[in-house]
Amino acid sequence: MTSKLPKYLALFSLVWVFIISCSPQHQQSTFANAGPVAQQQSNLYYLMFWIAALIFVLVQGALIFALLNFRRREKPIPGSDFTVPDIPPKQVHGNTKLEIIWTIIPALILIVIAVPTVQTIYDTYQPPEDSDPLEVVAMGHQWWWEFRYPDEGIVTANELFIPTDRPIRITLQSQDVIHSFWVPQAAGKKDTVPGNTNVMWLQIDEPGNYSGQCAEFCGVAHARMRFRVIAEEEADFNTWMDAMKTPPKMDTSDGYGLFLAHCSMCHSIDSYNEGSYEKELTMQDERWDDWYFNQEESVRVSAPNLTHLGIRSMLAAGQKDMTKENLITWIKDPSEFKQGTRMQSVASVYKGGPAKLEDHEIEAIADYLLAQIPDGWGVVKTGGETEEEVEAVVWNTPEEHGEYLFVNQGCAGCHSLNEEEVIVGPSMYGLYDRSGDKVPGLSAEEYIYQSIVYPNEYIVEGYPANVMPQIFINLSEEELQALVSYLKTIE
Amino acid sequence: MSTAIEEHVNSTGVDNKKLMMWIFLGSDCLFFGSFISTYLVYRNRSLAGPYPNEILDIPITTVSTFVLLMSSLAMVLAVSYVQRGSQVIGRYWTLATALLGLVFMGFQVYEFSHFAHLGLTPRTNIFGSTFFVMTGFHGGHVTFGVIWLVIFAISRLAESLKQKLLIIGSVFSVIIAMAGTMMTHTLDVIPNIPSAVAYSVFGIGLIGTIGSLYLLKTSDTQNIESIKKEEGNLELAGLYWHFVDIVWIVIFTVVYLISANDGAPLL
Amino acid sequence: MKKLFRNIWNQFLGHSTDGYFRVPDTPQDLPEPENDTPWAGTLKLSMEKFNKLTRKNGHGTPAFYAIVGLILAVITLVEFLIFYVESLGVLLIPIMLILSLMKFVIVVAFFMHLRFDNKLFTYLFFAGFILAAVIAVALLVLLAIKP
Amino acid sequence: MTTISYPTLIPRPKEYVSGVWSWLTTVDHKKIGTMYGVIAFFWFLVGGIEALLIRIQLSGPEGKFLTPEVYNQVFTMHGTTMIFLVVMPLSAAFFNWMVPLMIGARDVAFPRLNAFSLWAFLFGGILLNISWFTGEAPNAGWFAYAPNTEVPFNPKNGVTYWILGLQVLGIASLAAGFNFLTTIINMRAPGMTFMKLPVFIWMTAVVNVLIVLAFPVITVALIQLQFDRLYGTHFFNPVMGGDPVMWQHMFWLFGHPEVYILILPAMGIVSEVLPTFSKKPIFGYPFIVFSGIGIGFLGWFVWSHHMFTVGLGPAANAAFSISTMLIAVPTGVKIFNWIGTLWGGSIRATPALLFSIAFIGMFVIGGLSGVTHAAPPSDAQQQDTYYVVAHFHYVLFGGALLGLWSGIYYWWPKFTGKFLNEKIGYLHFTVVLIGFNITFFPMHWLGLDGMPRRIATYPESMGWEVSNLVASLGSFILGFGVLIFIYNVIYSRKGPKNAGNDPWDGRTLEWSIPSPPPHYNFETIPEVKYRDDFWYKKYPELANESHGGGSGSEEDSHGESHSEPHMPDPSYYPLFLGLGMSIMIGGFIPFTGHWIVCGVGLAIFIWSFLGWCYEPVND
Repeated sequence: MTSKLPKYLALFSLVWVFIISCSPQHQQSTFANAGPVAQQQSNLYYLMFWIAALIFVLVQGALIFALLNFRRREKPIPGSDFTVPDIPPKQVHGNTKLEIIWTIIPALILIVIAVPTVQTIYDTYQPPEDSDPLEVVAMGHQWWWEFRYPDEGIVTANELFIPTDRPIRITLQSQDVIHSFWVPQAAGKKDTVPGNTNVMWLQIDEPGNYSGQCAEFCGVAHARMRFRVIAEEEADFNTWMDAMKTPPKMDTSDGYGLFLAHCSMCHSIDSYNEGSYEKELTMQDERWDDWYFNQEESVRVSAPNLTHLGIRSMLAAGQKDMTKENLITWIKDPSEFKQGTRMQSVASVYKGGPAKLEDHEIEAIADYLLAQIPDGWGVVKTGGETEEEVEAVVWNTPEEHGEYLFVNQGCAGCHSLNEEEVIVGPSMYGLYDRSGDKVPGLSAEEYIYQSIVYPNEYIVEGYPANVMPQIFINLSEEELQALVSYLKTIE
Repeated sequence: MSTAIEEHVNSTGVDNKKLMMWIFLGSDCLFFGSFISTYLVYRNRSLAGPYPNEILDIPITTVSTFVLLMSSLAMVLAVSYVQRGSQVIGRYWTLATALLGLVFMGFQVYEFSHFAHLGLTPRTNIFGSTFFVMTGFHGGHVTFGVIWLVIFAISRLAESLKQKLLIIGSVFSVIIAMAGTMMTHTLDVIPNIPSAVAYSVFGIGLIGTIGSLYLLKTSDTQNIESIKKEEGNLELAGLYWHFVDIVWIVIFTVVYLISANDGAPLL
Repeated sequence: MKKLFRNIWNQFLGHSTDGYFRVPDTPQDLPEPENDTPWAGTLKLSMEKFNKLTRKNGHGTPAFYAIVGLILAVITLVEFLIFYVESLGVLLIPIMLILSLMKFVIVVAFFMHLRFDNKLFTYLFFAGFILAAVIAVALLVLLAIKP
Repeated sequence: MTTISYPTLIPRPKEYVSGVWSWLTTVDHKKIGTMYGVIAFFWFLVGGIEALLIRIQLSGPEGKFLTPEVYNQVFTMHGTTMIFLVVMPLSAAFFNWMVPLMIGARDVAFPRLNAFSLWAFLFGGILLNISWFTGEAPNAGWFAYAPNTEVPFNPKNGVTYWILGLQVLGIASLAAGFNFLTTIINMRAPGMTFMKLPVFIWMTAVVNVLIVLAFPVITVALIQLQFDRLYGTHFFNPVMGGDPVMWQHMFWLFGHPEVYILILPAMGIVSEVLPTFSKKPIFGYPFIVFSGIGIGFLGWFVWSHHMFTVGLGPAANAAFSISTMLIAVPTGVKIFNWIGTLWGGSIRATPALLFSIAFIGMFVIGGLSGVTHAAPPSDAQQQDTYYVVAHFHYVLFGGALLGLWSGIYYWWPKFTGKFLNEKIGYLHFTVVLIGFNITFFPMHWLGLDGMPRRIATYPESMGWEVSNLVASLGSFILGFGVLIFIYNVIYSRKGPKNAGNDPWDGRTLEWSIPSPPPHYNFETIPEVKYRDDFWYKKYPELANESHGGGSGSEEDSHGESHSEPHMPDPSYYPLFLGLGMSIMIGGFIPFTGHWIVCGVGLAIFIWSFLGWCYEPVND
């Protein structure tokens, strides 16, 4: 009796565990299929599952039956004092017919599985031929996702907007390590392998949010590398696409300057302009090269595009909801949400620790980022903040205007006004005196103007290229002239 | 006194050591097979020059291949003579094998240094990585074989301890000089290896100690049993040496004859 | 038909009937060459020569090894010359592979005595060699195909 | 015999040393086997603690118990430890103990080489685990996918420790592989042809063929990764044209045969335990043997099923899918034959038998879930999720480890002359089986519910909390089960010698000699006439209905010398050769002054190499 109790216990706990586990389906369940690819994959799974369940029952049944039925019994013979002696049973060595049968039957079962398997491999490999798939490029980065729409010229990060009922062909790439793109409800995963380009496709039939996650171990923050697929009706999707190409309201708040000074080396924020798609691709490559080949000193690394951040729903690669509080926490110390980010270890404003910024500065940046919404997009709640009155500022001279711009456009974040002091870029001290003979054929004014608008045309010796943001071309001509005339006065 | 267990129970009639040698060679096939597979897979994938067609020199390598083939011939003759009882002739052939092996190594040292001079090192491109590591490990096998064979050869050829030390010393100084040249020319571009000097010191230590102490031992144990054992061991050394030779046959074909015309990849 | 192939196979590889790779001790042990094949006489003649050159206990004479060495040298020379024939094009690779495989087999069979030794060694060694070759081919196929 | 004068530089131990030195210098396969077992069990506890750390971290959402960095180190070391330092050496312990005893030999073919592989295994494990104390434990998974292991992404020395530790362990495994293959091929008792070998010996042979052929591949891959990390080559660096997929191919070319290296010994043990306790010969011996060989052979052609999501293309995926499914056929044959062995037998349910039955049951679950990810489309949803974790724990814990435990209960009387307590054994079995299923069964569901592997934490809203908590509780039950086993060992050690030579009414040669066996095993080498020869010597009347041989030995019976068997003398040098080699290889790790460490290791290596050369010819 004692030896039977454990078996019942074991059986009972198995059943209990099974019941406990099979709770309702969740947001990353591979059974809550939202599209044809996932559907085919789980159909194949169901087929195998039921066959396996049958085999399981048969084999375990035979095993338990054999164990219970052929026990060695030294039981008394009824009506006598003798027990059944322990004699060796019939010595059976094998049965060739039986062997052949149980070799062939599994083989047949496997054929039953193999045929639909191969079919499904080919079916789920390419989108249907008569369809018109949307082309998307998904790039895995440590530890966030970049999504590109090459046909539309849109770059975004961590949130993939797609239309419903239309196949999406996803080209998978990576620069750093191997990641794996996985939206369980839509399709099985596929890896992004550096140096190799993979292609997969998926389709979602119902509008909604679908969560996805990197499935290949990729380093410290692997668990934090999530993303979201937002499926919308075709019309809504088109609205979104148009919005991505619409600039936000002009913003010259403090946050703008701080952003330019501390964040813009890695994060683009202006990918609504014409030609910005190609620019972003080159910039991203340059940032990557800068970090990869120069890890000791680099202050740049590939980073998510923050254009229209205000309309995103999630923060830090799907970690938190996009609220002002979360955004402030995130900017202040990224390791609160995600340990090991490249942002924190590389960018000069962190260098491994919390941000070297005042609280009000962080708040200003957060405000600025949350205000990045396409003009005309629905009002976004930014944590109850009311719009601030912008004081009209009047400048008496272009120099004064220039001084204001120098501080508020972020120039002061990198360029000091004192002799010999280098923040990131060269000091502006005595700029005018040394500008005249830098580039032959350019006067001092022309040279300064060019350096603001096209900073890579001439790089001062000892400073890296591609560090200064190329966004000041968006300033008005008047503002540029004001800046130039202000810079001339620094002596 | 009945001793060696293997002499009593022996299911297949072959010597345990020889059996293990063959298992080892089967295993080593996979070792070099993996290197060669890597090389083949990475053919035409270098993103920067120099490419094989700018670097590889077929005539010279054909000569060195020929040298290694002939060393194999010498080896088989050595084993053959020793097994017929001609100890001394056998040892001469063994020494010849080792010397041909040294010549082959000389070619490799020249090749490595020359390539480094032309700008190809393990760090230059993927061709450099695969080429140097694969041929380097083959060269390591050759070096080990040469040491093994020289010790065999002089255990009979030289009469006095002095002579033995002289021969072994001169052979090993050649090896050390070669290794030193190789290090200074190709491998000292590798940052983590401090200098050729450290390697030479290691080399002298290793070889000198093994050599001299082994000699002391063999001069003590010249009896029938040890001769028998040496015969067996020479056969093992022979198998090993031929294996190194056939690996080179494959490497020569794959790296030189087949891919010597590879240029920049067509992208 | 099957029997014919087996006979040719046995003659070619010198199998004796007990399945060992062993050169027959005396020419009488050789199966009689079939008269209706044109190469039968040649085969017999060459086997006699071969047996003269190799001794009974499976060790070749120095002369035999020298001939094998010469053959190896000649193949190497041929390879060297073929390399410079530019018109070969793609054919270069299979030709080179075949030639070097010949060298490989000759060294293994005669220098390493595999032909005369216990067939166990042949199995052990070629298990490794064939597996390595299969892996090389498989990797080439897998990494060359880019879907 | 000539006497050899030894230089004082290289001493030899006296013929009969005692105490610690008798263990350190031993070349006796039984002592070596015991040490393999003890050391591997120590690592099992280490790996088990690592597993518990993982389960504590994952017991609830947003776990803060470990930082992500430490979590990565823990799961990497858990995998590496369990595979290379636990299951492989535990199998090696059985190889060491049982191979000579079961084939009727006095020792393995190369006793000193055997000792060397033990010490290399020990020091390799230590080298790997030193990384904990330098704070740089390997953190890239036991699969170490490039380029995550390349310097730009992993600048600390952790991966270098991993590479070099595995190289040492690889050398240990290769040495053991050469040794056991030679032993099995060449040292069988007279009359014991291959088809009369016990199934366990057959599986040992297959495993060692796999070791001998698979380890060179990983050795090369590790060399290449090491050159990438330390010397700036570009084998797996995509920026310079290297291909990370090549690493995966090379790793799994080794890694998949490795899986069979782990499971086949347990299958061999089960094939010995079942016939003994059902008093019947193994059902379909040739089919069991050939399906074992078939599994080993097919194991070479399925490696890419670990890479279905890498993007090999539909054709390659289909081909590898089918070759993977093929493996289910020989595996199924084995399982049916085991049931056939039980069928109609006279079964005695000792703990050993129960563990074997549990092995079959759990292995079937693992095998069936294996078939579901042999199909690439379904695998695309399961790859790198907890479903796979559940699968391979059912195979490696429910399979390999339960099988090995079965072997421990089965052969413990032979090892020590004492039984392991049967009642405690039942308790151990029950707790382990329940704990195991509570831990790993929910993981099937977790994986299908979308939880990826190797994540250090997960958010609250995913619905994975309950299953994870259950799994974590189960892991502690499992841990408690292991403690029961330790108690059983201690308890039984204190008890009397209560097991005779043949306590289970055994079938194979090891039961014909005293327990524990004398150091020379067999006074006279037995002559073998039948498969399960000892059984038919005990019950000659049963031999008539047997067809397990019986046609008499084809080989000549060797003349047997009846003098006192002389066994090889103990030696210091296997120990110091292993030590020197490990220090030398460890010296490649780039810490300050590492070349000095390397040099010291080299000096020890040379000295012990010479000492080895001086060992007498005839041992």
